[in-house]
Amino acid sequence: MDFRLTEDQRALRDGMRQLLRARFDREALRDTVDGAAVGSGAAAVDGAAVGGDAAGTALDSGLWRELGQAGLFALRAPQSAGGVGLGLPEAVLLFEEAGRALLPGPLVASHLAGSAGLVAGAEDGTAVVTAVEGTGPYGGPTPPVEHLAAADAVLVLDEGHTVRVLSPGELAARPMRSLDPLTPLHRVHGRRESDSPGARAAGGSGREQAVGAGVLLREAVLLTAALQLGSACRTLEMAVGYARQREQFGRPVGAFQAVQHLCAGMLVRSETARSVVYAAAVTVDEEEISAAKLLADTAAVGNARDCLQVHGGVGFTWEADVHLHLKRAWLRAEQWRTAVTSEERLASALLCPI
Amino acid sequence: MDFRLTEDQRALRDGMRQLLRARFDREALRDTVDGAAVGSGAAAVDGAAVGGDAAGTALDSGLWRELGQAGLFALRAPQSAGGVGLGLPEAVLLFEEAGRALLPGPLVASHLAGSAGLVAGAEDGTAVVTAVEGTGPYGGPTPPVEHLAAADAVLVLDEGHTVRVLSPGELAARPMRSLDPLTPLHRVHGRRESDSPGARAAGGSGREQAVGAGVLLREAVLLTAALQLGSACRTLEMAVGYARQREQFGRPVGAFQAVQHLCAGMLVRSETARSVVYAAAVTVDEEEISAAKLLADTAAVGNARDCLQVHGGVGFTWEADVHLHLKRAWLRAEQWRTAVTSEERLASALLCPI
Amino acid sequence: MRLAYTEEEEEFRARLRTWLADVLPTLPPRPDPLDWQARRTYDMDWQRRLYDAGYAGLHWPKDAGGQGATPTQHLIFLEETEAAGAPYVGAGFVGLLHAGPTIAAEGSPRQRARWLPPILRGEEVWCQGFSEPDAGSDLARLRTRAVRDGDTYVVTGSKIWTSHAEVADWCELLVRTDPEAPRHHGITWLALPMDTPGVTVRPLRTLAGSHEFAEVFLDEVRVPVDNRVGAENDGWRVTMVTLSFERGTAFVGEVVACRRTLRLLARRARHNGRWDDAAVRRRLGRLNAEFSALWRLIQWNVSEAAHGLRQGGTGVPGAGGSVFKLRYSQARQELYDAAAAVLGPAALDLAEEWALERLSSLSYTIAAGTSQIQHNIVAERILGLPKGR
Amino acid sequence: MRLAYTEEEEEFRARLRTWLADVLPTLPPRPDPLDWQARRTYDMDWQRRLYDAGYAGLHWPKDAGGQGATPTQHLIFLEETEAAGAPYVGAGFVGLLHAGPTIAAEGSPRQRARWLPPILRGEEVWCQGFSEPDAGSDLARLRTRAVRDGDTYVVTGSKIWTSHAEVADWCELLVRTDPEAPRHHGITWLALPMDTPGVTVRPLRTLAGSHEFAEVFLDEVRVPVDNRVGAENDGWRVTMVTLSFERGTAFVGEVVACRRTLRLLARRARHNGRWDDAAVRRRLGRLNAEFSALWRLIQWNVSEAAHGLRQGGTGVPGAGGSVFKLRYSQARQELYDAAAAVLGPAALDLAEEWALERLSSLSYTIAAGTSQIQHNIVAERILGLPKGR
Repeated sequence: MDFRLTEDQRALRDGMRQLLRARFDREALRDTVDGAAVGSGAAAVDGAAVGGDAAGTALDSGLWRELGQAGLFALRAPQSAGGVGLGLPEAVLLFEEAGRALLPGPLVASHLAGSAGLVAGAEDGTAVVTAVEGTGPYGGPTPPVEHLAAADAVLVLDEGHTVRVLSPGELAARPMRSLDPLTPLHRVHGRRESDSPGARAAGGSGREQAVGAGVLLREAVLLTAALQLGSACRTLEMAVGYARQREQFGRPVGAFQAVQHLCAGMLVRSETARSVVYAAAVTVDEEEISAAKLLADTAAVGNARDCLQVHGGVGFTWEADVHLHLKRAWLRAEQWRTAVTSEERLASALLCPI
Repeated sequence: MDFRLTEDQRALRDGMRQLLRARFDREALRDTVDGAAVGSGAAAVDGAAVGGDAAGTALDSGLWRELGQAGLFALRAPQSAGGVGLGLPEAVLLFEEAGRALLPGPLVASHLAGSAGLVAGAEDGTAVVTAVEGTGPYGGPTPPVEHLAAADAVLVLDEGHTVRVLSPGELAARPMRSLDPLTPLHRVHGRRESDSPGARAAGGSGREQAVGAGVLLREAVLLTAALQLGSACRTLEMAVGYARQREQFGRPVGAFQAVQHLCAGMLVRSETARSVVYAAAVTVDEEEISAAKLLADTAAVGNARDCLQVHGGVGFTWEADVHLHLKRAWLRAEQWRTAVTSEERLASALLCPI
Repeated sequence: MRLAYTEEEEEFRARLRTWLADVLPTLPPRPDPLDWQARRTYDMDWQRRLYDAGYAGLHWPKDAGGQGATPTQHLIFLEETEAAGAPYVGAGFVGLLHAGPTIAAEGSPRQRARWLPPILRGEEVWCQGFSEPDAGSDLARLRTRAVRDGDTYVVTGSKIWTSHAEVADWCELLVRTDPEAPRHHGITWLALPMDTPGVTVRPLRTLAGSHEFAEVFLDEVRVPVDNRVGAENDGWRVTMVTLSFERGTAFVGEVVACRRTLRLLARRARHNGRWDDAAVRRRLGRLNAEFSALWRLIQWNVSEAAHGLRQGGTGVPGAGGSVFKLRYSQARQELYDAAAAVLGPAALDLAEEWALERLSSLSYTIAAGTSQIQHNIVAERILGLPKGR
Repeated sequence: MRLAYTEEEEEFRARLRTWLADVLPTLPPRPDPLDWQARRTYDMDWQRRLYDAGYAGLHWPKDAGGQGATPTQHLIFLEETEAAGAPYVGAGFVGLLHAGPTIAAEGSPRQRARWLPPILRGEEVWCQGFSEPDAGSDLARLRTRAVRDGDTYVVTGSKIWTSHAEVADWCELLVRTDPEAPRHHGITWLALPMDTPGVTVRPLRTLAGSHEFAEVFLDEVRVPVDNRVGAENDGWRVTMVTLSFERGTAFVGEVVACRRTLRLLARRARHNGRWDDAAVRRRLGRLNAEFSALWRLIQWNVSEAAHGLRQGGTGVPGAGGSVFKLRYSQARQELYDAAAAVLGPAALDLAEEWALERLSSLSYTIAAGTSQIQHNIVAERILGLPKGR
């Protein structure tokens, strides 16, 4: 038993961090926000329903292809199928970096499609793939679909069914005014009957293999937890950096116990989440994946809020990045297994014989 | 509208505080604990089920009569019936003081019996009265009965029924190892059929008036909230006193932000609870009484815990009074409307048309 | 302990209700929130109607042109206007609640005559220039400098979090006139005409995407010494006087609104099925208790303020104010978190009013003294704990 | 990231399981918790069996008579003994986990030969004299004085929170030998024979009503200079060495036990109907996540410690240790609060094991460094924030 990352894993993670630093640094992030904000800013105030999509996609297709070339989407496809042949633990490390950088786009769905060979072009980033989840936690509406307008294909993941792949046009969907300026969202109402060419079975792009949605759903939950973990780590770094530098009452605010304790609490949240996210990547255990998502959601949301509190008024401005992390964290908490579902599953597991 | 206490109310409260200082100071409190602890201390460790009662009642009948003479029990009985003729707001003030002093005994039931003239002798403290509540929050077992062995009569309060008065011997009950060393508890199983002389109707001591349990239940909830409020205030005082005096790292621990914030949070809890407890005493509104109990429970338990944390290791000893407050607060949170019931009622009230 | 209102107070309430019922249907349509000029016009129109009906400056002293109402009447006014859905004070906020009362208390007769009537009649808009990017909770860091040059001050610096700066006629400005003085000494209060050369207003976008605030940049702006209220270097004390005018009523309207939101939330939950979840239901139940208590806490603070005033005091809410602020900022955030739990995925849609308000609620533990600072104040000033370091 | 155990580790586990299955049924009945002598006998008997089976001093270095096991083997040992319901280390705790490792690392050959074998064989009991009433988190306030008189130290003062003092043969004692030295300097480590004249033991009752701890009063107690481990005034460093021996395994047994408790609680809730309350159910579900994560955090800390040892380091858990401690003390209290929610009125009955454990859990945010101090440590030492004041 050795929990630590291997040298290869470290190198992989560092490589991703470098790639993102080079291709999606803070300036690129803010440029993307400014591009997307033209529409959603107005949308937030006036009455017109203008989604981020309508104001120009937030997706940079060049960057998407670079991510594809770097192996982010084909990471777990076997080398024989042109993939990288790595496993979930490695995918989790890369997604943590993506979460840290606030990388926009339907990363989870594209990775699932690329690694399972479900959509041609997903593996190298020439196709963008998004997904629709099954029913919500109360048997209610499904969570919204992200980046629908930019997507070339949509995975339909419903527990207990095989995966279906639709073209975006097949969905009857209405744009929402997305909370997250970097993630355009659509509310899905159902299938569009008129011009529907019929759902293609899973294993499009020629291959006929049927894939159960259950496996992919679990992976989606875990990878989303990894994104949340990365965000929680980043907001902690931001809080610590600010607390070191911002002075009030003649010293850095980080010298005040109240601020120190907020920051320490953030570290406790992120490191606790990390331990179970990494473990779940190895065990791929249903119960542990629920724990990973639950604690990573809590860490991402809690750390973003505390980061905002440490930043004070500055954190409340659009120009600070804190709100982008908080909004994405809120969004991801509603996607791919909510707290209600995770807690119920974790409760039921307690009654199973060991 | 004037929320502040009147001068008469202040005088009444101050009088009670003085009485308790004279007759039930810290030394008396600890003597009572030591007396009761002979049995329960052993009980906490070995296997024998020895309740506090078996080891000698924690009730001082002399003190009880003095409380009766001071009008605590007959406070709300009309002057024409030999009572003091005051109202619930005044009762709340006295009960707050009793909670502050950690006064043991079935204060609520005795006050209800004395003020409504249900048990002869209750009004002047020559009779001790306890009570059984109706069903628990899940329709489950009733909360335990306190001071059963010391009681001369037992009120049975069941929502939707009239009050019944039993003699203690009529209850089939088993002693518990009470968490609170100053409050012996019995678990009630039902009525004892063999030697039961039948329940006397409400309005014993000759008067025949039937009293609905609903009114008395509401009053019991409110007065228990007042006891909790008093305890919350006292633990705050204890924490502040200790934080001022205890030194670590060359200065009083109260100069550390972490301790300051604990104490400030305690004040916020107790003052918020106070506002609604006092208001509920005036309005006697069902919804507001639930709010009063809920917030007073939270304040009493939360403040006792924080007081313990401020005291550090000292707070963990039997010799410190903190644990007595915490245990009593936990007990009272289970009595007379639990948080589950209060929250459900307060939720339902939101759906009522205004 | 008397929660019932007096006959006089009930009469005041009844009169107000009648007037509101008459006037509200005659109001023009609400302006576009992005159109500052239209908002100013709308808010000033409402102020003029209040003035004509005898409600302008309700809590101002009579000798300043106000109505000299008691804190309880002010409470009733705020409760009833919120409940009736009347316009909020809006662009009149700083003039009526901060700058005006300051001038009324500390201004010269000429200053009072010049500035107070236009505020009451809804003719002039004020904004507030107190906060600075570098001086959050710590006024020692206030850096906007004013250098005396004959009978003017030359002011250079910048202010932040200024509401309605785009349409304000005046700015109540705190400037540093003595850079050597410690902490809050060496600060002076000035009334700055917003059309003075050198004043630049730049909208400040918040995380909610709105432009409710602006930054104000001051580049060698010349302000007549006559515009100074109070003595030079005494601006902090002058400013503090303002606070007394809220008399515990600062959040009346908001708490009334929160309680309405809570009831609407329960209905929404009932409608979308989340009501069947005991955890969601009880969370709303607990919030009901929270906001009941906060309402009572307001009544208490107002009672204390009224009593203080009758005793010739300032009516500044003491302990109660900080206790309320700490609990309320927490409860408001919990309310909108609960709203998100009720909304589910719909909470991700900014077209949902509550989704947007959830974002705004994030400022409550920060603005007007972070919760951290408030805890310190409570610990040191109310509980008497030794000064933290 | 390799969560599977190696073949060697699995063999170790299998051997241990076999041995436990053989030996546990042969143990004498558990002693009365109030009978200290019987407890000592029972615990020492268990230690002797461990010794005979080759498990004594599992994590001690071989040259100190231990087994030189890896941290992972130690983790497995603690996990398996807890899971099997084997006795806890009990009266052997201080000898095996604190005093022994200290002597092994810092003692002279003669000291090691005198003190280590009786600890491993279950013949001598040690207790710990570190804490003092006035020195909680702040060692600068350690006041038990030792004055050199020829070849003895004369020790006067008092110690608190000493477990097993009633039946201990030795006490590892921290005394102040230089009253002028700042903070943790000027402290010396002594081995005190508990039968020395002037030593008085008084049981200390906790809020749980138990007597697990004692106070030890020292009145001009004479301790030979030969009993000093390490140099005079170097006791703090000597003591710190001890910590390295836990290597992240300190709470293995407790977390295993908490996870079992959680499953039992779920069954209890199912049985008494509280399981139908979604709020109770989900609270248990969240605690399941908490304790899964804490278990993984332990494995991680142990992995880091093992790696550190292999690199020639101390194996002291760094960041992970404080993070674990903070989260665990919180989670343990939440576990027993949840237990109370499941038990309902039964939580008021101390005959319920969980009601009593709820009381004990209150010490977790206080003992061995309050959560406040732990937060400071994390902020300053791990996050590198400026030193708080």
